[in-house]
Amino acid sequence: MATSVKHPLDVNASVKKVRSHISQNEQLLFEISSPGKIGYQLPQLDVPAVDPAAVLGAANARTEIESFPEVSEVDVIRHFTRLSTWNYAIDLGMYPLGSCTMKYNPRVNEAAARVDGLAWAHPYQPDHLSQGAMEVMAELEKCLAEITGMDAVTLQPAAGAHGEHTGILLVRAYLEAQGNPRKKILVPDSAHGTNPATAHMAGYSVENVASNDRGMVDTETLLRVVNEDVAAMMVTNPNTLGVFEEHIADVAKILHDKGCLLYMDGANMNALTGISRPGDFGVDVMHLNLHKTFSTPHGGGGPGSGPVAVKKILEPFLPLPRLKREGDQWAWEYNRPDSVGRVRAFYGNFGVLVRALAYIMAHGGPGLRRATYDALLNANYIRKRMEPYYEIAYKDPSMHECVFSDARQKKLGVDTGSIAKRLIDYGFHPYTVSFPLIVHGALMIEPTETESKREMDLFVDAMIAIAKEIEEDPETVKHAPYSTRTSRVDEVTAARKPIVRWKTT
Amino acid sequence: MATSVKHPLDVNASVKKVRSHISQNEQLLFEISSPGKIGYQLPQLDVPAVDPAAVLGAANARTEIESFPEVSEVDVIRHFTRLSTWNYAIDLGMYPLGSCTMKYNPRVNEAAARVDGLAWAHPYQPDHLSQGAMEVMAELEKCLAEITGMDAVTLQPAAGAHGEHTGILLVRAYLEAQGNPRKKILVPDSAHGTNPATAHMAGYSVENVASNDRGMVDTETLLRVVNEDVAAMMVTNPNTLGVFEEHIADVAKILHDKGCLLYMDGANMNALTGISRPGDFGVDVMHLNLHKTFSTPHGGGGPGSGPVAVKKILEPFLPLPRLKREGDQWAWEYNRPDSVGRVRAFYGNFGVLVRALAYIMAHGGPGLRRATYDALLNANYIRKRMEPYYEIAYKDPSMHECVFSDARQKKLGVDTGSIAKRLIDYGFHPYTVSFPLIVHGALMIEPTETESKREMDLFVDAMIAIAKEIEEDPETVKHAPYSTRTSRVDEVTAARKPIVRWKTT
Amino acid sequence: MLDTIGISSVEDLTSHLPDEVLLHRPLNIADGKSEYEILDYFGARGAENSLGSTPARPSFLGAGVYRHYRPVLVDTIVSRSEFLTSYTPYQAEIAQGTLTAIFEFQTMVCQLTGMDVANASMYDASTAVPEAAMMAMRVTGRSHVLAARGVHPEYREVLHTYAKYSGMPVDEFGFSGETGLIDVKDLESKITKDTAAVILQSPNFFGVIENVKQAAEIAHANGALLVVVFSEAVSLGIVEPPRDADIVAGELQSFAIPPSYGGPFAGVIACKEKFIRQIPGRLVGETKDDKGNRAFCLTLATREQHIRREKATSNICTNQALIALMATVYMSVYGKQGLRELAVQNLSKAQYLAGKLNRRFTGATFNEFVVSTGKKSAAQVNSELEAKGIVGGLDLERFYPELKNTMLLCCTEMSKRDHMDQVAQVFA
Amino acid sequence: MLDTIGISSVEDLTSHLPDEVLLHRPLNIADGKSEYEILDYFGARGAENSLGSTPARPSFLGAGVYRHYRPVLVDTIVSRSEFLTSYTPYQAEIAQGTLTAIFEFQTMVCQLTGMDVANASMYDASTAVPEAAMMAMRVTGRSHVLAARGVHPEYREVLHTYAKYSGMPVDEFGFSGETGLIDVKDLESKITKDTAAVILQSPNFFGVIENVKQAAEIAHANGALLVVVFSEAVSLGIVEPPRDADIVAGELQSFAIPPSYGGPFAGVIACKEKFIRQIPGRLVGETKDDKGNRAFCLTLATREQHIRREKATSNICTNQALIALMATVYMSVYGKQGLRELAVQNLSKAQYLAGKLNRRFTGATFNEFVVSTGKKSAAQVNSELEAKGIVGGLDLERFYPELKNTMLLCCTEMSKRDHMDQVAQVFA
Ligand SMILES: Cc1ncc(COP(=O)(O)O)c(C=O)c1O
Ligand SMILES: Cc1ncc(COP(=O)(O)O)c(C=O)c1O
Repeated sequence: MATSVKHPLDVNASVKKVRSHISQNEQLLFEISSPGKIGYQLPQLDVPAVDPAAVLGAANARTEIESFPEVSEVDVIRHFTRLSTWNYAIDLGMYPLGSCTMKYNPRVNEAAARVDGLAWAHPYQPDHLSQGAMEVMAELEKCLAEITGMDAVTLQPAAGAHGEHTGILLVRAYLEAQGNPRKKILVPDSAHGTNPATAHMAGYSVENVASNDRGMVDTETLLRVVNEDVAAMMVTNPNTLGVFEEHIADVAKILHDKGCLLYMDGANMNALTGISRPGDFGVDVMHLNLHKTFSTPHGGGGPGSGPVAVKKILEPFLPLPRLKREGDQWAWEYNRPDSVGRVRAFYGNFGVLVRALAYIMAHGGPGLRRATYDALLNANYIRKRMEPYYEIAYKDPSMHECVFSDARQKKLGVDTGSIAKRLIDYGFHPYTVSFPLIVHGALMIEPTETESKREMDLFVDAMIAIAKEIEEDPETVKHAPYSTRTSRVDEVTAARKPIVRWKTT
Repeated sequence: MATSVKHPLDVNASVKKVRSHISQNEQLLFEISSPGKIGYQLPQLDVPAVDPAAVLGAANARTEIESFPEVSEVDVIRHFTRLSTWNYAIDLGMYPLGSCTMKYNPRVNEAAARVDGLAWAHPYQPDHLSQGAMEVMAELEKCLAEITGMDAVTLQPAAGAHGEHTGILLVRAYLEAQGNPRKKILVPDSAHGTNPATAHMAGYSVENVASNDRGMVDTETLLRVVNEDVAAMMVTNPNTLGVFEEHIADVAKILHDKGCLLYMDGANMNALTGISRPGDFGVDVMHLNLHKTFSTPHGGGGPGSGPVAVKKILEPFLPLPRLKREGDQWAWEYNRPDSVGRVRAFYGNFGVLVRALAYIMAHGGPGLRRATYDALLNANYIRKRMEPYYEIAYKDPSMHECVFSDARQKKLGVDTGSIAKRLIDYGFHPYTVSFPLIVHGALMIEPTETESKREMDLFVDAMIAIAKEIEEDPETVKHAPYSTRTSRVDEVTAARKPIVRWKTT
Repeated sequence: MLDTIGISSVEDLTSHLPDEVLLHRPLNIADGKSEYEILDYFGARGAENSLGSTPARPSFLGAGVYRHYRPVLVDTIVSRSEFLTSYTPYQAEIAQGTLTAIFEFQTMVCQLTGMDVANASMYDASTAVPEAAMMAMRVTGRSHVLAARGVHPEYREVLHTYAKYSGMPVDEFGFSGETGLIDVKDLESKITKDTAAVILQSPNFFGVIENVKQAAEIAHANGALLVVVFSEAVSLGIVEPPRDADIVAGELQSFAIPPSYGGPFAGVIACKEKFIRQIPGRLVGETKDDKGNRAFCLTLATREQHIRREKATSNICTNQALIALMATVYMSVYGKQGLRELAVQNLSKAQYLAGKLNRRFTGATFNEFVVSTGKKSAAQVNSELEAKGIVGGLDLERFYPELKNTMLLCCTEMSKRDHMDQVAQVFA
Repeated sequence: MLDTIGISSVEDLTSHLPDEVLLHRPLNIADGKSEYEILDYFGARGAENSLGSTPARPSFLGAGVYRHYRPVLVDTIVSRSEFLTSYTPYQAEIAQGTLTAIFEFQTMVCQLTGMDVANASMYDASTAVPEAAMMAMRVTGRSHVLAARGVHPEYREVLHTYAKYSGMPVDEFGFSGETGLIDVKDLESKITKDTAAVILQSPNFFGVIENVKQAAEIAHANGALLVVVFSEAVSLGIVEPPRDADIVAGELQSFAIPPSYGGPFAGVIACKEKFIRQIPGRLVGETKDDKGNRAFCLTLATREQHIRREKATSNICTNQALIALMATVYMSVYGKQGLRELAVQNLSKAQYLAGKLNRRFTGATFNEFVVSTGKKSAAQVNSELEAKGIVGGLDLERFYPELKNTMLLCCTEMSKRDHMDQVAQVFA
């Protein structure tokens, strides 16, 4: 096998982005562990050392942590440094995952979050010793309310899905206060999986609403399905096709006429910030993903933050505690009888909030608007250059991302998944594969505003080269990638008999 | 060519350390530069902006920095992050460069050096506002005096060679004060190039002294060449073969009898710390390389620090200023009439001194001694395992490093340089090539104490595999490396017509 | 680029939007600031959180957020671009670094807790608790949940919020006013055939170590699952893990994660092998690549929202990956021997201070304990400490009206003897 | 391992050493400390350097060490293991990252200074000056050196130290008490046919911008080389570079290198093409690998000590590579437009403060200037400022006895207006 390894260089000359280089191997920590090795040193104990068994009682005292690693400090730094070199990252290149808004994460935000007085602030420190942290949160709430055009914001949710859950709980509490929580949540078939999952967690049944032939919410269909059983509709705008819901105001009106609320999934606010405000087109409640629109790093899957912004009518129900001003001091308000209660301990992912506020300060109002237009420009540039080679899923103008289908390539036996893997050989992280579900074999591409024309041109050149390869030699594309230290990974076997932890053999 | 690229995996199966992986390409900053792009933002100017031409005068005012780069913040972080991935580093694996003491650089030292009050201390801040920085220097001077067994230490020199220069100037000032600076410095033929270069810079002529058949200073020869023209002898101990100069005390005596001083190049103190002190075996003056023995990072070539330790007789001549205690405060003493003067502005590479002191504090006295023995253990383990396959240059016991020659491999047409390049394919940084000069085709190997047996075994296995390859297929070895993004670099052409800067084409 | 697209200005890209949705004024947010101004601003905010808010300043607050020393390696590693700026590892071939680290994380969490399976992280313990409860509902087909009042009050608040609207009645059972352990009688009186899960925390909110074995027997005898919660992960260095639990829901903040005014932290859910298909959140599994090399990938995705939508085990998507990596590095640095020695230091410090004060409960504790403040109110003690530049403990009356004039104190390896002595003086 | 070597204990590895060279007692250095204790110690030392010693605390000291804002990207990049923990790039195939960055450094230094060639760095400017002088000796075959008193006093001290013992007589020439520029008459009177180099600094130690062109004419007319020194690299953003110099010796500390009580900094030597083979220090050159790809490597090593030994152009080996990388990142972040704007801000701030004070010299200045302290002594002014929490300027009498009651003040983009106003008040 090894000898037959194809390197993209050998396959064709159109790979301009990468060459192959040595990459260090590394075993698991448990495999490099050896008894007695240590990588730490503790301070001299300045009090008498006690005997655990004596203090805790024999039954409570643990004898050892079975097969826990034993390694040196050098082992640790080499282990994780080597591992890190096996990853792709924004700092290495374009990361065009649609819906994920993988923009550059400014490093100054990391420095801000590490300021001692913020990083070491304890959530139970008395308010008068926490004014700095509270001021930061108040300032961010103000900025997010202005950006969304909503009346109040809670920063407690830890991520987008958590924000969705919080938002739907608010809807429920509000309707309950009206006397009837209602039964179901309408969710477009183009929606992200977290939307229906959230509705279910909040005790609602989910009714999927088919999009129209332009991939948008169909007001006709909506009029047909909306009724007094409907608590709310969860709409993503721009939707997951990257298209602005042109009738969003009508959608709001139709819902409001039936006493339903409009929830907006704000994952795509990178297309609207500074240009259009959900609060101005009828949205009652929405969440934001600070780890998307506001550039806090994804960190390999998290942490994030999913603030929820609401109209006045929902404010009484927001999670507690709430920030309130008492004289010249900030204080935490717990006495809020109508609140849905807490959705998380303490006040939210504060460290992420600091980064988001730093991002907003760095851009300022005008800068945020400019960034949005740059995001739109980049997405439309890529769409335009790719259209001759790939099938655009829906013809309407794109906002911050564009969605193609693999229709043409499928005819030659290659699907979006393999195109994505082949893209890796060309030195890029793949786009989002097979989402949204309403597009068969979707290629969902979001460059964000922080990509340069140079990088995007290399990306499009790669996509075009792959389209050509598919015509000449589809087999090569089907078994990509070839140039990575790990070739195509067998996910089926992984799921068939799951091995989710290392065990002593 | 591309298709014929050999990967070590294809060549033989004994490469256990690395696989090949994609590596991002990157052009020069000047090539990715585009007019008008910026990566910075300055604060709002809180005073009236002036017109440079008006203030400086037209003749003094610069119109532009011709073809200086114009890039975005994202461009910058990607540029240098991509570049970094083309480097090998200690944090990626063993770095067995003999004489360079490439040990692990503890990260806590980086944190210590970045403490605001130290990193932002201005050298002209009044002494009473600089007590913390001065205390750090005083403490380090004390530790280094104890470790070397000398009476006084200056921290001013910026690197080893700078320390040598300082040391030889001290010798000269001392002898001049005796009435005769003398003419020459004796340097063993095994010495590092900085030794003779230093002697020359200090206005001395250099007399090379041949080592004996055991690679050591030959007392017979020394007795023959030493006379009243000799100012000092520069001895490295352990010498560059990694062997302890067994007659060092006699060498000192012979020199002292003729009124000459003994200078010790302390680059190899990693073999002696806590075990043997130059001050106790007759050394009059020596330098230390904090970026070797005391683990301050090499940073791709610097910065370093080369403190000089001396016996009482030389103290009056030390560079000024000197730290002195005035009551409960530290003060800088400038009134030292016999001083050779300054060898550097301010007080030395302070940030490097902080790291070195942190290293000493972390180890403590017992820890330093243990580290030294571990360094000896590792070097001797490697020597023992390699001896069956490579010719050991000199038979005497090794201290912290061992030196082989390529004698056996040379017979098959492969020299130390090619073995080094082939080692890269096996995932290691090469050893020091062709130094010391008294060994033909030297392979100089210094593992340091921070390497694990696992890593060293992989290294030795690689060296053995290469020895076998040389017997079976020397041609393959001669043209290595194959697995790097950059193959064998043509250094000859580089020197023939030097291109040392980018130019607009 | 405009030409390629065929437009004359970027505004053309929004010309198709209905006019009424457009914002016709600039955002009311100040102009962009420089790095220097931004760091100035946050530096000033940090300075306002005066006391306690640096490693050097003494504080005896714990209560779910612990001040442990953060080894320098942790930030060194999580600051590497390849970890910091990568996305969820869906494309396994270029995410083996993150996947391998998560697999190690899952393994170490299992080793620590005595469970068979651990997920890749939850938001925090407070959200892991209701997720564990809902998991128990799915497993048992029952709907009631019984939570001990010794579980962190805010975790319970979150549990109530989640439960309220998802048809999951939650009852609470009490603790012994003498020992601080769960009130076994109360538990036995409240547990029924509808009880899906019994939830308790150990060490509990009072720092007292519960008798997990006994609780497990009661739960299992009634066909319910036992969910054990932990908030102080360092305790697992010397405290017997909850091996008899069915599900463990914990908080790893103690593992090199800064207090950061309450987040981001890293929660985790671990369980017995047989419940693996009901566990929420991401899981990394071992497999091979097509050359036969060991490889890792996200697995059992059929539990998750992006595949199963409303039928998913949870709606969680983004988790706390980078924070979990911090904990992974921390566990590697301390290792088997270090985590134990660290725990012994914590225990010794707590014993030292507790020995000088008047303890409220008799149950064995780890690094937190409740003391009665005697004649003085807790608030008064804290303000006297504040005058000495020390942040005191948590006034328990806030969460337990019956515990007037008591305070929860926490000592870690960072607590210095002279500060502890000053605390003792104020109490004296 | 002991078995493999064939010994029973590590002590056997030193059993061959003569007994009298062995240390028979433990080192008198305390036992090892933990990270926590070490950072505690240095944190405390840092706190002792109270005033001035943080970016937020005002200081008007310059004099060769400048307080400029350090973009976060700089430490982000130099902290990457691949740059921080790699050695001198002798093995080009696995050091292209460092080599490429140095090549860019050399290029940007050339663009800034108007020279053709720049080396990979020297220890600092103070050592670059004597190296430049010795370089001029080799080029001209002459031995005398003439240095302006406007060159940083400590650079001159180092020049004298190096010169004293290497047969290189150094004379100094003065400055105009009115303009602060070099005293041209004095230079003309002292320059001879033995003069290898005329050395001046611009902006000079008084902050005054010298007339390089005129000095070059005088030097060249006498067959000497002109060496121009700079200590404030930011000035090159708007001040005409010393294009007429033969050799430039400079300090890049201003480019994101922390004051750090005086080091590590990054010196550099740049020169005209024709002197390339006499330049000291490392040089990176462009070439190809054997597949024809562009590659970089260390070149012209025949100038260096490891090849030429006593005939080398210098004994320098380890240089300031990582610090030079900081400067490289800094130059990239600011770029063409930013470095200019930065310089304009520095100039504007200095003009603002200078405008309120009594300037000692009439020559044009960049961000430093000399003021007379009037009736008060400089020391008195500084102590009054210190009382306001401000670190004042440098008392020039220390280096120039004739400049009693004068002070050198520096303003950068970090100097805030209200602090400058407070300074003005104290002078008033
Ligand atoms: C459209 C959409 N909605 C919701 C989410 C869920 O957000 P989070 O991952 O922060 O929970 C995502 C994130 O992938 C998304 O793309
Ligand atoms: C034996 C020896 N002496 C002197 C030196 C010079 O030290 P530095 O590079 O710090 O100037 C070295 C460094 O390579 C060395 O190995």
